[in-house]
Amino acid sequence: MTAPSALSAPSARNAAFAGVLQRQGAAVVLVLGIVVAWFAFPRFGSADNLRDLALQSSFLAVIALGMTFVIISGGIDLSVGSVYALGGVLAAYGSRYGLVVAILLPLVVCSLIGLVNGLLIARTGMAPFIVTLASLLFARGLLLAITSEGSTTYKVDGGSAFLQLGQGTILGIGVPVWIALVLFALGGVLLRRTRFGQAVFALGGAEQSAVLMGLPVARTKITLYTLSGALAGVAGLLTAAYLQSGVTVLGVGTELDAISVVVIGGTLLTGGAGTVVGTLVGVLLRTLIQNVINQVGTLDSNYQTVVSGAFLLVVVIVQRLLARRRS
Amino acid sequence: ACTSREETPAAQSSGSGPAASAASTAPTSGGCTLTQTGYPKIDPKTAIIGFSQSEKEANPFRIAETQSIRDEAAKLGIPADHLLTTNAQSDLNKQISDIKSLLDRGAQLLVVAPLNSDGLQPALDAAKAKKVPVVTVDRKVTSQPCTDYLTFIGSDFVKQGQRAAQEMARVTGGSGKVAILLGSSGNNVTTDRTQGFKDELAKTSGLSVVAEQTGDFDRSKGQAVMEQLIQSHPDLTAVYAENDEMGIGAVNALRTAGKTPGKDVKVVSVDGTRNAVQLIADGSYNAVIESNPRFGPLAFQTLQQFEDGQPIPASIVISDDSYDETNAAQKVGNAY
Amino acid sequence: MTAATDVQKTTAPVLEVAGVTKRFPGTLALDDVSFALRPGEVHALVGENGAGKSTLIKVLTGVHRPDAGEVRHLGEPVVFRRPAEAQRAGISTIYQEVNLVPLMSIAGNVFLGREPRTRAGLVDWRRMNAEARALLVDYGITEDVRRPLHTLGVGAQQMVALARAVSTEAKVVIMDEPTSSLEPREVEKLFEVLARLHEQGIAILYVSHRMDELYRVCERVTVLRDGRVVHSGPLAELPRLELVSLMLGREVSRIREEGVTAFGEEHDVEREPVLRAENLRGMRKLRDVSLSIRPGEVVGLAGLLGSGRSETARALVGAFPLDGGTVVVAGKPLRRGRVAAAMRAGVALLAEDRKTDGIIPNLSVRENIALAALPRLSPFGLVSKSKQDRIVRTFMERLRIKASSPDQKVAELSGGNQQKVLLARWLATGPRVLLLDEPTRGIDVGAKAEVQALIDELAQEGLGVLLISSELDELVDGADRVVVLRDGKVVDELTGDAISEDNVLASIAEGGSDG
Amino acid sequence: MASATLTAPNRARTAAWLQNYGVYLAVVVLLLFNVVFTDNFVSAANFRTQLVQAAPVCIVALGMALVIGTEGIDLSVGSVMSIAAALIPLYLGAGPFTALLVAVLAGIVSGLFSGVLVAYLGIQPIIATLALLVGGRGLALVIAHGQLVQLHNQDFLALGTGDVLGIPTMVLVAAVVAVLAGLLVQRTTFGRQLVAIGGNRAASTLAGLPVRRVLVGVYVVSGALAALAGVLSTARLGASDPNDLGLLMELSAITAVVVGGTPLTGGRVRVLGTVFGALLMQLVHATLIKHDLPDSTAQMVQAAIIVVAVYVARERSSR
Ligand SMILES: Nc1ncnc2c1ncn2[C@@H]1O[C@H](COP(=O)(O)OP(=O)(O)OP(=O)(O)O)[C@@H](O)[C@H]1O
Ligand SMILES: Nc1ncnc2c1ncn2[C@@H]1O[C@H](COP(=O)(O)OP(=O)(O)OP(=O)(O)O)[C@@H](O)[C@H]1O
Ligand SMILES: [Mg+2]
Ligand SMILES: [Mg+2]
Repeated sequence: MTAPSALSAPSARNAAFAGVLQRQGAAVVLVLGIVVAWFAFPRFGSADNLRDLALQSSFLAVIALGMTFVIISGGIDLSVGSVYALGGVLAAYGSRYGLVVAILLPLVVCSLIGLVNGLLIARTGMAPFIVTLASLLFARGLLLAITSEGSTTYKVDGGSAFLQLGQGTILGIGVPVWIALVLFALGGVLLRRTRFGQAVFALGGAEQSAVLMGLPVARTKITLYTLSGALAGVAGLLTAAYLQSGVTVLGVGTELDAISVVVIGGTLLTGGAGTVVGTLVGVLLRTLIQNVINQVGTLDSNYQTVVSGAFLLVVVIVQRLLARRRS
Repeated sequence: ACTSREETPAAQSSGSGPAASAASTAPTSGGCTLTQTGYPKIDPKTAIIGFSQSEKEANPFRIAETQSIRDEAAKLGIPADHLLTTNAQSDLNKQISDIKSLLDRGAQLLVVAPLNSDGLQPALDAAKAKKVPVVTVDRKVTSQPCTDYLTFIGSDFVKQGQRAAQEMARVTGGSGKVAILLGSSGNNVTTDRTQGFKDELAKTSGLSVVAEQTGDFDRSKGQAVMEQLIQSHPDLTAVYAENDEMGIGAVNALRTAGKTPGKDVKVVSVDGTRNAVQLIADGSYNAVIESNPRFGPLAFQTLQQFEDGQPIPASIVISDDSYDETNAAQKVGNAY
Repeated sequence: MTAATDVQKTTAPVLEVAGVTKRFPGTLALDDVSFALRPGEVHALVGENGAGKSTLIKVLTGVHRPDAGEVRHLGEPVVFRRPAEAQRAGISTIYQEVNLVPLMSIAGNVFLGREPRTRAGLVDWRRMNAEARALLVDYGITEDVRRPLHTLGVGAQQMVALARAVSTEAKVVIMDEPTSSLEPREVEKLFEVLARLHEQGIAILYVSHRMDELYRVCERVTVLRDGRVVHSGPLAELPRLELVSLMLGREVSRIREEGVTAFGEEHDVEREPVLRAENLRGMRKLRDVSLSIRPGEVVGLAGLLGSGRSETARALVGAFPLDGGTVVVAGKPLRRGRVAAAMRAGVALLAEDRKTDGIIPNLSVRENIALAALPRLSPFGLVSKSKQDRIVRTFMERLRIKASSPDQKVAELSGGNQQKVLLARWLATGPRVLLLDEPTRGIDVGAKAEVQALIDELAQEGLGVLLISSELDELVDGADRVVVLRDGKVVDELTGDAISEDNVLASIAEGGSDG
Repeated sequence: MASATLTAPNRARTAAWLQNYGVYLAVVVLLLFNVVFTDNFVSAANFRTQLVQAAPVCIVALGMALVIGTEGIDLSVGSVMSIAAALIPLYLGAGPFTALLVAVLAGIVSGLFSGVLVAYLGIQPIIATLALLVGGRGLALVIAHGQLVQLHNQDFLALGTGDVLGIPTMVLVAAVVAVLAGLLVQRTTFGRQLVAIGGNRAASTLAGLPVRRVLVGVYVVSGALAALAGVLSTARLGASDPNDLGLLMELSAITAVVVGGTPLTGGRVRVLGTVFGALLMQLVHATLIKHDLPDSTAQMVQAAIIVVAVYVARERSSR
């Protein structure tokens, strides 16, 4: 075995390097982008703007965190946009019964939707894409039902402690940002340092093997989707606290945003590899692009989506080429 | 296509356009003044003005709205680089960050077309913190006027619904079966236009609503839904569409089904786009209640008045015209 | 292996099935099977491809649920609903196809699902890596355990799977063809492990098609044929020929003497090479490979696992990226990196891993056979059903492919029959050169002899054949010439009488007379 | 246990039958339901409406089915429809045929774009086509200056509203596309190869199949069909409406394909199933509207129907 290992050492290092590049590619782009924006736009580097970027990123970040887990496991969750909106409405509705209800109600309901997703996916073998597509519809329908077809918007009382979750600041930085950071830290530990996390990787890498290796595949899947639902609910409740109301028009297309930031962050859509830090980078990149478009300020609104689409493409292509060159 | 876009503002900026008139519902107690807010005095003509649009400029209303703001700014001699614009692409969170970034880039006066009545509070708070007055146009926000924002300029959507119902009663002669093509679910405009319409329609006992289905403010969905309704309610005599696009879709559907829109089945909608008004003139449509998008002149006028120290009412209702068979042919030039 | 033999007879079975029947759409895979595994014994489970061995194992471990009959563990009836439950009951299994997670680290694979944890309940990577390293040394794996598993060779992966299975403190270890992708040295390692387990009184169920192995390590044998148990008893008392006869259900007299392959005499090879490869280099796996294949010649390719045999074969058909070198077929150089071009030139590769690189699992036997020849069977791009059927029928008969019909999904066939389907796919393209990468791996003795005879026959018909096999006797018997690879370089070439197991082994080890 | 084993094969057979024929059964059941419970359902005009409305989804779904057969997905179809719509008024001056040709050409180019990203750069289909989903509609609006354009060319409008031998042109086109798709999948090398590639891409590469070419071809077909659907819908609408045309079409099409029994894991394409999947979703829509259910209920009912339909049609692993 000495000869092969002599052969293999550099190739392993190469593979690792490619992996790093693929993941850190987005980080490199992010840093470059920030540097360019810093010099090109005098207002970009202001503390206010940066604080704002962080705050704006935090909601999508929380949703994308759940999506990261799901995608690493080889699945996908299209329901997060609707569940996010539903979570917001439920939080605003619950806030009239106090802080605890405002937090628990969306958490419980959104987790339940995730749980049902997970059960259907794990126990019946239906494709995650289609199951969560159905619950995208379901959650939106439920939202409309509890707001009498969207005509009622529940408001959060001005004095409610619940508002602090969205509008409060700690050390000058918004509470949602802190919450997102804590969740990401926990998510990182969960993914890298627990058996559950290892099972998630195994599931995405080779599901059949995971079954034969005796992993609790069904339980892991159910937990995953529940987690994703719950995190979308958390994002929803933070948003409700931030906006002081349960806005009904929220979250349309958010699932696609979440998927693209996860992928930009270097998580393989085929599953089996990925990091939560990458996702964070992906979210920040997206926010950066939006901010830069605003700073430029002269872009026709129709061009803006063209630019976003092109940007997504460029990042993915660059990642791909880097990974290929190195392997 | 390009010419129609330029025609419209020209027609109204001549002064005789419908936007110039405003029936203000000023509270008797005088309204909001500069001293009351404690904001610094700024000259709108030299100030940096931010405009936050909510949706892509991809429908007549939004196109006319943005254009009206730009034209008025140009007319007042405000340099182009003093008018900052953003577009939230129908994403509420983005609109908040848009407004904050406008503030960050030094906007001293803000005109905002809110995506939603609720949920802009953080952006308004940010403006308040920087002592920047905010005028919201076209959609009222549910925050406090004068403290959270300066004033609202726009239509009363409930009223539009009521006026549509009155038109409906008129064109149907007070009896018949009505279908409603609703706007997008969850949207306040939909809610208000439905509520106003239904409440008012209830006063006419001969009219009953037999179906209300969403057409998402979209012509093709309006058409598809209408086609279904024509089949399942052959006795349908009227349609109320919550925007012109769905109304035009309904006209398409009626034509395909071999019915004569405007005669067999009456069509009433809200908006005032050129295509719909033209249909009235052609006899295939019955009435359109205008929802006036030309906020530019009023918005700048209001800001000027505010900076001049005059009291500003909590809401300024822009006057909405209406089009029917009697005036459509002459007024089609006013439509956007 | 004698330490435990005296214990075993007296004790009750640790794992047992009684009257188990398992039906798949179109096949009765197990038919009223009863069988017992006693503590401490090494029990061979043998039978032809498709006899039901893997199915029985899957029933034992909760992958499949039987349609009738029951599984007993320590005398008690049990229903394992999932492999996890069987594992918890102390039954550890190495399935036929390597079932690990390729993107995950080696250590991660060994400890997946039972990672050592710190006091805080978090995965203790440092301990895990250290333990994995210590554990794997015993299996001859000295690579960095933090590397992704897929960077290991198939054989090494199999060893990892073995290490994983054995390290779970199981009472029963089931191995479904563990040696099929191991090289001789690794097989020895495996036997050492087996002996150790045996000493610890662990029961072992062992499936293999290799007779030598069975007689070396097993005490008892159960023979399955067409889903039924046809014999069960001590192995030593059973002559090899008889065992083969039981498996195949044919008279002893009709079965060739065991140990000799079905290859015939050497072939007549004097003509110009049909394929000539010069100085192939690429991806650090191939450093300098030159070889030629003449029509009607069987060229053996020998080497250790990881020496670059598979890469060479892949490079010849353009499926392995090359940095340099040329492949010339019938006088014309091939365009690099184009499998289709190689195929048109008449070079066909039967890939090593039939699951990932061979079968299209959801398509029928018919379509799998016709796949590569499709353009030829389809004037104007329209598939001609009749032409397709003719070809398919011909090859199903010629290769004796056992399927309920040409329309059966290929995934439902046994491993050996899948292999024959793939062989048929290539023969249907009418190739000039056939590259066979481990063509008899995982194939039962009967089918193996058939495949070998077929290779012989094809060579006689003028086909050039490149044969890669880890079974030296197959290589020695079958090849007219043996090219030996080491570290991606051709180090020796043996012809004529020089081809013997000893010489090949010497070449592999020392780099040959001239190297 | 004993009774379970007795009924097991029976249940398995029923399940297998449902898996293959469930979507047809569902369409029949829903039709019967409507015949009994929906007023004015049984009329030629009504069936005509349902078929006409289902036609564009059906056309797009057929292209989508091919893409899904290769284990891919095409999220860009809605945006491609909108690009097609945006181009029509620009070329209608040169005649309806030219406009149609240009629009379909644009669809082909879009498909080529996605296909090259997927096949040659190895970018995952969902992301490659997501980029076009995001950017494509913007592009269409840029082309159209964000404007809806009323169309007046009668020949062109006839594509959407006209008849051929009493059959609406749109339905006829959809039927022809379905037949061609069926032939393509069952009877051509291209079709068999695409299924093989979806079934096992590595093996197909080693079997010498022109994998990349087939993949590009599949996205091109999907793009062209989406553009065709965009043209037909535009003709029916009487206006080019790039802002709204084809919104969420990708989800409707995918739903139709999956409800029709084509697994998202590739390796299989069910053409007739896809057609019936589109019909089923159309009927569900119609039923909900005709019974005047509010949007909230309608969305939840649709969700339930999708889950049930896919549950029945799912690939079962025997164990
Ligand atoms: N999942 C399945 N679906 C349908 N048929 C199956 C399935 N698994 C196995 N079979 C069939 O059951 C029979 C027994 O297969 P099994 O894999 O147990 O054979 P085996 O003895 O392990 O053969 P080999 O030596 O080739 O591995 C075969 O005819 C096979 O086609
Ligand atoms: N030094 C090495 N370290 C890790 N993996 C290796 C090394 N060399 C080869 N491999 C992997 O081992 C597998 C088999 O190697 P290769 O094909 O080169 O050997 P081979 O001689 O064909 O062996 P086999 O008989 O298993 O086919 C390949 O998948 C290759 O990626
Ligand atoms: Mg087997
Ligand atoms: Mg090999």
